[in-house]
Amino acid sequence: MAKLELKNLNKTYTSKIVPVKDVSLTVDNDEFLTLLGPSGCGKSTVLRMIAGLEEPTRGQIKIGDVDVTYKPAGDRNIAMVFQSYALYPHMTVYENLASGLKLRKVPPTEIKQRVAEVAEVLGLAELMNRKPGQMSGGQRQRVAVGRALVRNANVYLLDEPLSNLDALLRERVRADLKQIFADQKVPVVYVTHDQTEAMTLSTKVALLNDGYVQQLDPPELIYNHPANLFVAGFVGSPQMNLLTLPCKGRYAILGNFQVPLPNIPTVPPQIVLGIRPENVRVAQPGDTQTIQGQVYLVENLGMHYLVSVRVESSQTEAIIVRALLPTDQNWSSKNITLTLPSEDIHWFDVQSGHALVRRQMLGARG
Amino acid sequence: MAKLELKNLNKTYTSKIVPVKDVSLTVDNDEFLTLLGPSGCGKSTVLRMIAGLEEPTRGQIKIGDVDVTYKPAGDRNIAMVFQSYALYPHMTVYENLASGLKLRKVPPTEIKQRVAEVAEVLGLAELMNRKPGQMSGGQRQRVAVGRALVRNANVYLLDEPLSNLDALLRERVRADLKQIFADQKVPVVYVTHDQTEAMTLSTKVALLNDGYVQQLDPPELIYNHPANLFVAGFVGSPQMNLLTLPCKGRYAILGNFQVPLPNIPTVPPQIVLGIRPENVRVAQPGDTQTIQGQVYLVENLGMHYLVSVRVESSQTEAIIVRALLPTDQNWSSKNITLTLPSEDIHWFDVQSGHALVRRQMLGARG
Amino acid sequence: MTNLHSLRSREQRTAWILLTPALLLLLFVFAYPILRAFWLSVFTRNLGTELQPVFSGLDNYVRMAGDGRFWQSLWATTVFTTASVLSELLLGLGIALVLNQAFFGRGIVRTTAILPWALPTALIGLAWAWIFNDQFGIVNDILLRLGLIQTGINWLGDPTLAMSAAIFADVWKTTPFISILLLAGLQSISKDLYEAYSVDGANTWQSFRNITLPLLLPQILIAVLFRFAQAFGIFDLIAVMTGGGPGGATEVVSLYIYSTVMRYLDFGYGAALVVVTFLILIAAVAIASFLLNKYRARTPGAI
Amino acid sequence: SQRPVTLSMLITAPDAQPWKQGLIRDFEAENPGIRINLVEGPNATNLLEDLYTSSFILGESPYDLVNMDVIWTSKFAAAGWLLPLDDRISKQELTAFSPKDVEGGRYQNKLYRIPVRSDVGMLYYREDLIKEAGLKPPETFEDLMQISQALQKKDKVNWGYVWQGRQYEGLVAMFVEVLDGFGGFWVNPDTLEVGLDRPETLRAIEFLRSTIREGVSPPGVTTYQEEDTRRLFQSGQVAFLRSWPYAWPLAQAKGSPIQGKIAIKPMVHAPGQTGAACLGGWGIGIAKSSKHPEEAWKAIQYFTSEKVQHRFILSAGYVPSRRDLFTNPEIVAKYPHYPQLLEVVDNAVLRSPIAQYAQTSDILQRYLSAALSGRTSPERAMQAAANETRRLLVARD
Amino acid sequence: MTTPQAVTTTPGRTGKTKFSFKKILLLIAIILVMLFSLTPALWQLLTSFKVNEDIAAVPTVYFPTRFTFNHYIELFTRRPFWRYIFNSAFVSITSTALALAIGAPAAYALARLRPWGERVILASILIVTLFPGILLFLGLLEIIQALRLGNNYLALIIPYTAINLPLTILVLRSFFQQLPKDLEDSARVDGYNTFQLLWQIVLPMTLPALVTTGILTFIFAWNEFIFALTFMTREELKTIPVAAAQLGGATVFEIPYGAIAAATVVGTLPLVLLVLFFQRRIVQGLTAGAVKG
Ligand SMILES: Nc1ncnc2c1ncn2[C@@H]1O[C@H](COP(=O)(O)OP(=O)(O)OP(=O)(O)O)[C@@H](O)[C@H]1O
Ligand SMILES: Nc1ncnc2c1ncn2[C@@H]1O[C@H](COP(=O)(O)OP(=O)(O)OP(=O)(O)O)[C@@H](O)[C@H]1O
Ligand SMILES: [Mg+2]
Ligand SMILES: [Mg+2]
Repeated sequence: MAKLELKNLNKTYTSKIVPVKDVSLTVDNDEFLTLLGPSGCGKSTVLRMIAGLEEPTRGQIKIGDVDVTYKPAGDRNIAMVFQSYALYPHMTVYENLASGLKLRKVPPTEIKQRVAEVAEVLGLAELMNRKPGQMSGGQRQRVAVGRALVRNANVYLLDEPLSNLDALLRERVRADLKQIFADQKVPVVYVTHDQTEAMTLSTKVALLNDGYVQQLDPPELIYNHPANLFVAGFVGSPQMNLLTLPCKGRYAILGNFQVPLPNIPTVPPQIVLGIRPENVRVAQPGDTQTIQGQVYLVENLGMHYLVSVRVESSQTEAIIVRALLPTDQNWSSKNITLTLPSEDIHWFDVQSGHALVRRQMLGARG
Repeated sequence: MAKLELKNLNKTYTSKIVPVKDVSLTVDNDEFLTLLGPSGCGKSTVLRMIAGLEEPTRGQIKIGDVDVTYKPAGDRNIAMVFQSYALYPHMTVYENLASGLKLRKVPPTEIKQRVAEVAEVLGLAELMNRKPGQMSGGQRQRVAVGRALVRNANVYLLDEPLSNLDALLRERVRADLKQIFADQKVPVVYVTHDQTEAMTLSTKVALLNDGYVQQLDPPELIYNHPANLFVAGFVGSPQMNLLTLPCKGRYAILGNFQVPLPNIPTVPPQIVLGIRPENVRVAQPGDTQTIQGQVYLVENLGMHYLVSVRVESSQTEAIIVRALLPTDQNWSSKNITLTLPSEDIHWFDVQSGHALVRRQMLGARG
Repeated sequence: MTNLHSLRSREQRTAWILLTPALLLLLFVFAYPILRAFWLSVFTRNLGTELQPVFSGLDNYVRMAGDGRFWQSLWATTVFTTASVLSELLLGLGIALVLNQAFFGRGIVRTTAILPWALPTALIGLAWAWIFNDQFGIVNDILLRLGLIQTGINWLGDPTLAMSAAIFADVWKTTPFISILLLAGLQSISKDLYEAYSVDGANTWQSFRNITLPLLLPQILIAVLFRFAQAFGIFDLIAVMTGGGPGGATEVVSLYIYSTVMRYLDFGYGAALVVVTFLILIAAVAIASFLLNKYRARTPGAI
Repeated sequence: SQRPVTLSMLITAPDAQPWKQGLIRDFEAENPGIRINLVEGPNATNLLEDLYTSSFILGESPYDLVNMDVIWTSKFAAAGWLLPLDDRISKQELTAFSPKDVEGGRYQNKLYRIPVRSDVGMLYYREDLIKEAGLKPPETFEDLMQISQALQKKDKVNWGYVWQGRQYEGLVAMFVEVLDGFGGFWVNPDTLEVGLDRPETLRAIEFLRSTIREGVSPPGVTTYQEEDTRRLFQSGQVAFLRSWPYAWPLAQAKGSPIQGKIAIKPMVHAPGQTGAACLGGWGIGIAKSSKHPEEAWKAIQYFTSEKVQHRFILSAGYVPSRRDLFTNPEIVAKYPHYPQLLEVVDNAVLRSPIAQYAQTSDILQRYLSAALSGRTSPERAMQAAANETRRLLVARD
Repeated sequence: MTTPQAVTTTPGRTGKTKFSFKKILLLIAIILVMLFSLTPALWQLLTSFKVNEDIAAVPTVYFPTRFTFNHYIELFTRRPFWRYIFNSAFVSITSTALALAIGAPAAYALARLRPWGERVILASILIVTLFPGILLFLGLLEIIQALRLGNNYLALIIPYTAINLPLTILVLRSFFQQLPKDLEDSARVDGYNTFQLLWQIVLPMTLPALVTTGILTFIFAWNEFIFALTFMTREELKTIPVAAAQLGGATVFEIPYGAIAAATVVGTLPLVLLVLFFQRRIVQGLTAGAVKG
C-alpha cells in the first residue's frame, strides 16, 4: 500500500540518553525490514516513533507520501506488537484480538472469522476465553502477535514478537508471518535478536548501534559483506573470528603463519582479519592457506562442535581461532591444521573499523 | 550444596487446566537442568512450584534432604529469574540488584562489590541509577538476571533469562552463567526456548509436554537419541524430517526408494523414519543409501541453505525431505541425489511414537 | 498433618495476623453501637417512661409504619442521595480526567480541586446558606446583576429549590472525594494499554470507554458506595443550611433520627428508625451489587 | 483547709466572656471555697442542648449548674435530670422575678430553674418613617400591613415587615405571638388540649402568608432566622421587625444606618385582643447528679441576686430577670427602652411547658413551614399538625 | 480527556504549527474546574478580609472596600487558635497514620492472601460503612464514658481511625489487586517476608492510593465536628472546627461571618499546604517497567 520513510530521526531523552541519533530508512510496500542491534541500541524507540507513541526530537516520518511525524497514533493505521505485550488485562483473549477490529467497525462476522484464523495460526484457539493473567508467557506473546496480525494495517511493527516461543512454534509462526505479509504488500518493520529469523524473514536488515544505522542491506550482504567491524562482530553466531594482526610486506602475520593481504593501495602497519568459524575448515590436502594449532576447548552446539584452536605462535600472546567442525570426530586437545579460505576472509581497517575491500554495489555507511 | 528433587509433582488449576500432571526430576549439586517444551506446557509452573510460589496439588519437593513442599518461598533460599522480569519498579537498578542481599544482611561493602561484579558481566554498569521504566526490554531482562546472580542461593531457577538479549550478549552471558554456576556447585533449573542454549549450558535436559516429562537425558542423548516422536520433532532446528512410511519386507518404502529397516522383532505395516536435515548429505560416489528428487524451495539460513526436496515417487502424495546444504552452490530447481546415512536415521513406532531402537542405558519414559 | 504446614495455611495465618488489628478496631467501635441499636429498638424508652427501658416488642416498628414523617424523610433522603451521588460521580469523573492530564500548574489545580472537601462542613454550610440567601446571597446578586431575574429567588424557602440548593452544596462539597479517588485510579492504569489501544486506532472516547472505565471500575464502585453511605447519612450540611425545612422538605433520615434521639429523647423509637434505615441501605446495596454482577457476567469485558 | 469545690457550667460561647469577666470573677472572690468551671459550649443553642443531653444520658453529667433556655426546662425536668428547687426558695422571693419567667422554670408544679436573663419577642419599628408619614405606630395586624404598604409605596422601604420564617425554633417563637394575638393557643399545658386546628390558628397563618403575598415581607422570609431579619432591618430597607432585645444595641450602634430611628413595642394583635410576646431567656438549675448541690445553690442565689444582676446588666447589656431592674434609674439611663420592655415581658406568652415540647415544636415547625412555603394548604397542614400533636400527647400519658 | 491524549498530543512543535483543539478544550475544562472549586472558597477568603459593614452590606460588596486583618487577629488573640490547630493536627495525623498502618495490612490480606471468610469480612466492612454515622455517636459516647476516655485525644483518635478504616481497606485493596502479582512473588523468592514485602515493595508502588486515602482520611479527621464537640469539652483540647463553630458573635443570634470566614481560612490553610505537598505523589507509572506481559 504505502512506503514507510524515516528521515534523519533523532530521539533525545536527556542530554545523556540519546538512543536514536540519526536514523534514515526506507521500507517499501513489499519490503520486510529487520532491525538488528545490541540490547538498548534504540530499536524499540524507533518503532515507537513510527507508531506515533514517541515524538522524534528531530526528523521526519512519512507513510506513503504523507508526513505523519506529528499525527496521533490512532490516525496512522499501524499495527504493532509491543515488546512488553501490553495486553488489555480486563479483556479475554478473544476480546484482545478483536478490539482493533471493533474499533474500525469491521462487521462482527468478519471479526469472528479473522480472529479465528489468527488464533488457529498462533495456537490460541483453546485459550479464547482466558484473560491474560491466566496464561503462560509464550501464550501472552502470541496474543500480542495475534492482535497485530488480525488488523489490516498500513504498516506493521513487530518488536521481538517471537522471543518467548519455542523453536517449533516460532518456525511455524515465522512462515505464516512471511505469508501474511507477502499477501498484504505493506511495509513491515521487525525487531529480533534471532539472526536466523532476520535472515529468513527479511528482505532488508538495518543494523543499529550507538544511535546510527551501521549497515542497511539485504541479509546476505549483511552476513557475507559486513560493512564494518561492528557488523562483522555482531552478525553471525558463533561470532566471527576477528584478529588484529601486524602486517609485513603484503602479508598479515598470524602467529607463525602468513596470510596474503588483499589488493589495497597502502599496507597499514596493522590490520584486522575476520573469518567466520564456519568458514574455517580442517585442511585438506592441497589447501594452501593453512594454519596449525592446538585445540584447547570444544563446545557442542548440537549440529557442530565449536572448536577453539590456539594458533602456533612464537609470540607470548595467544591467538585463538574458532572453527565450526563436524561432530563426527573427537577434537579435544588435538593438534590440527586449519584452512582459512581467502574468499571468506574479511579485512578491516584497525582505526576506523571499515571494511577494506568493498564492492562498488554496497551502499552502506560506516 | 544440595540436591533438588521433585517427586510426582502435579498442579491442577481447574479440572480443565492441569499444566503439570506428573513430573519427577532430580537435579544434583553440580547439575544444570534445562526444561524444554512447547509454549504453555508448564515449565514456568514447575519453576514456580520449586520456588514455593505455587503449592503443588500433589507431590513432593526436596532440597537437600529437607522436604520443602510446604515451606514458604522466603525460607528456601532460592534465586529466580522471572519470565516477566518482575523488577521492583520503584527501585533503581542498583537497588534492585542489592535488595536480596540487603535482606540477608550481607555487609554493605560486600553488597557493593557483588553488585558491581554482576553489573559488569551483564553490561549494566552504566544503568545503575535508572529505574526499570527507563530501560529497554533487554536491559530490564538483564537486571532480572542480575538480581538472581548476585544472590548466594541454594537453588537457581531461570525462566527464559536471555530471550530478549542479542546473540552476542547472550553468548557472553551464557558463558558467564556457566562459569558462575560451576563455581557455586548448586542445582540450576533453566528454562529456555533456545536449543543452542540448552545444548551448551546444560548437563541434563528435561523435555516437558502435556504435563509429563517426555525425556530426561544429557543434551547429546536428547538430540541424538530422541526417546519418542515428540522429542524428535521438537528438538533441533530445522526440524527433523519425520516421514511415515509403509513397510515392505525389511524395508521402508520412501517414494521410489527403499530404506532398510533396523533390527526389530516384528515388521509393522507402517513406521516413522526420522532424519535431521543436517544429516542428509548430497550423495557422494560410493554412498549406498541414496534417494533422488527435485529441489522446490531453498531457504537461506545464513550458514546453510535449507533445501526442500520432493522425492521422486510414483505415489500422488508428495514426500518432502529437507536437507541442510552448503551455500556454495545454487540448488534451486535442481534435481539432486541425497544420502540418508543409516546411522543417523531414527525409527519410531507409528502408534505409540516411541523410538524403536533404544540403547539400554537410556532411561527415559515415553 | 500436611494441612498444618501447607503454604496455604501459613498464608492463612499471616492473613489473619494482618487482619486482626483492623477487625478488632472495627468491632470495638462499630459493633457495640450497632448491636445496641438493635437491642434498644424493642424497648420503649422515652420521656413517657422517664427514660427507663420498657420492653415493648415490635411496637416501635408498628409505630414507624404509620409514621409519615419517617417515610417522607426517607423519600427526601433517597432523592438527595440519588441526585447528589449521580452528579458527583459524573462531575468527579470529569474532574479526575482533567486532573489526570499533564499541564503546567497541575499541582495547584489539583489542590484547588480538593479544596471544597477540605473546608469544614459546619462552617461551609453556613456560607452556603448565606450564598443562597434571597436578600444578601451572592447567587441572587449575580443573577440580578446579570438581569436574569427581577427579584431575588427564594432558594431555601421553596421546597424544591431548597432541596436543589442542598444537593448543589453537597455536590460541591464532596465531588473532590470522588475525583481524587478516581484520579488515583486513573494514575494506576498503565500507559502501555493506552498506547496499544491508540495504535489499534482508538480515539479518546473509545479508550475512555474500553480501557479507562473498566479498569477504573473498582475505584468507581468504592467511591459510589462510600458517597452513597455518606449521602444517605447526610447530617451537618442540611442541619446548618435548611434545618430540614421548609416544611420538612429537606428533612433527611439522619436529621429525623437525631431529633428523635437527642431532642425528643425517644431512644427506643430512634433505635428502631436506625435499624430500619440500616436494613434498607443494606438491601439497596445488596440489590445493586447483585444487578451489577449479573450485568458484568452478561457482558464480558464491558463494565 | 478544704480543697475548693469546683462547679461546672456550660454556656454558649458568646456568653462566656461577659460571664467570666463579671459574675464568675466576683463570685469566686466572694466565695473562696468554690470555683466555677465555665465550659464554653458552641454558639448555637440547639448544639448546647444536645451537649447537655448527651452528657445527661450518660448518667453522670459533668455539669453541676445547668444553664437552660426556657424551653428545655420541662424536658430536662421530665427526664429527671434536674433537682427541684422549691424548698430552697420562698414564694416571696420569687415574686421579684417576672411571673412568666418563673412559670417557665416549673414543670408539673415543681420549680427547677431560676431565671437569670429574660428574653422576649417584640416589634421593632422605624419611628422616623412613621412620624414622617404622619402615622401612628401599629396596634393591629391590619395597621401593620397598611403602614407597611404605605411606606413601600412611597419607596421609603423595600419591605414592610420581616419575621423569622425558617423551619426552626424561632418560627414557633414568632408564631405563638401571632397566634396569641389572634386569640388562639397551641397546647394547653394543663389540659393538653391542642388548638392548632382552630380558626384562630388559620387566621394567624393567613396573616403571615398575606405579608408575603402582598409583598410586605420578602419571599425569603420563610428562610430567615433572627440575624437575617435583623441585618435586613438594620440595612434600612424594612419598616418593621419582629425580634428579640438583642437587636436593639446593634441597631442603635454607631454607624448603623438606622441609629436613633427606631423604637420598640409589644407585638401587634387582632382587634379586641392584646399583643403577646414570646418568652425566651435563660435560667439556672442544678443537675441531679451534682455532688455539690449546696454550693451550686449558693451560686444561683448569687447570680440572681439583685445587686449582682444590676452590675451584670450594666456591663453586659442583658435583659434582667428581676422586674425591678427594668425601671432602675441607673439602668434606664443606659437602656432607655427597658421600661417599655417590661411591658412586653409582662405580656409574654410561654411556649407550652410540656415534657415533649421539642417534639411538639418540631411538629408545628414542619407543618407551619409547609403552610407558609405553600407546600400544603394551611388547613390541611394544621389539621395534620393538630392530630399529630394530639397523638403524641396521648401516647405519652 | 484520557491519558492517550497526553501521549499523542505533541508538546512543543504542534503548538508552533497549529492550535490544538484538544488543548483549548483542556484549558477550558481546567478553568471550569478552578471556578467550580474555588469560587465559594474564594468568597470565604474575601469575606475574611472585609470589615463587618462590608460583610453586611446590601447590595453585596464583592471586594473589600477596606482590608482588615482584625478577624484573624481576633482569632489568635481571643482564643488559643494555635492550640486548636495543634490539636487538630495531632489527632488527624495520628488517626490517619493509624488508619493506614492498620488498614494497609488488612487490605493486603484481603487482596492477596485469600483468608477464610474473606467474603464475610468484606461484607461486614461494607455493612459497617452503611451504618448511619450520626448514630454511632450515641453508642460511642457510652463506650467512651465507660472507658473514661472523655477529654483524651484517644477519644477522637480511636473513632476517627475506625471510621476511616473501611475506606482505607477497600481503596487499598482495590489498588493492591491491580498490582502485577509476579512482583510480589519475586520479592518473596528474594526473601522478603510479608511485612517487608508490604512496606518495601507493595506500598511504594501504591503510593498514589496511599496518598489519596491519606488525604481523604486526614481531611475527614480534621473537619469532624460532632465527636469533637461531644467528647472534648476542655478548652485546650478542642479542635479547629469546634472552636470555629464556637466563635461568638456579639450575641447568640449573630453569626460572625467575618470571624468564621477567617477561621475557615485558618482551618483550611494547613490542609491546602498538606495537599499541595502530597498531591505530587499521585503520579502515574509507578509500576512502569516492572513486568512484561
Ligand atoms: N493463573 C492461571 N490460571 C489458569 N491457568 C494458568 C494460570 N497460569 C498458567 N496457566 C496455564 O498453565 C499452563 C502452563 O503455564 P506455564 O506458564 O507453566 O507455561 P510455560 O511452559 O512456562 O509456557 P511459556 O513457554 O509460554 O512460558 C498454560 O497453559 C497456562 O495457560
Ligand atoms: N523512558 C526512557 N527514559 C530514558 N531512557 C530510556 C527510556 N526508554 C528507553 N530508554 C533508553 O533508550 C535506549 C534505547 O531503548 P530501546 O528500548 O529503544 O532499546 P532496544 O533497542 O529496543 O533494546 P532491547 O533490545 O533491549 O529491547 C536504552 O538505552 C534505554 O535505556
Ligand atoms: Mg526493545
Ligand atoms: Mg513460562
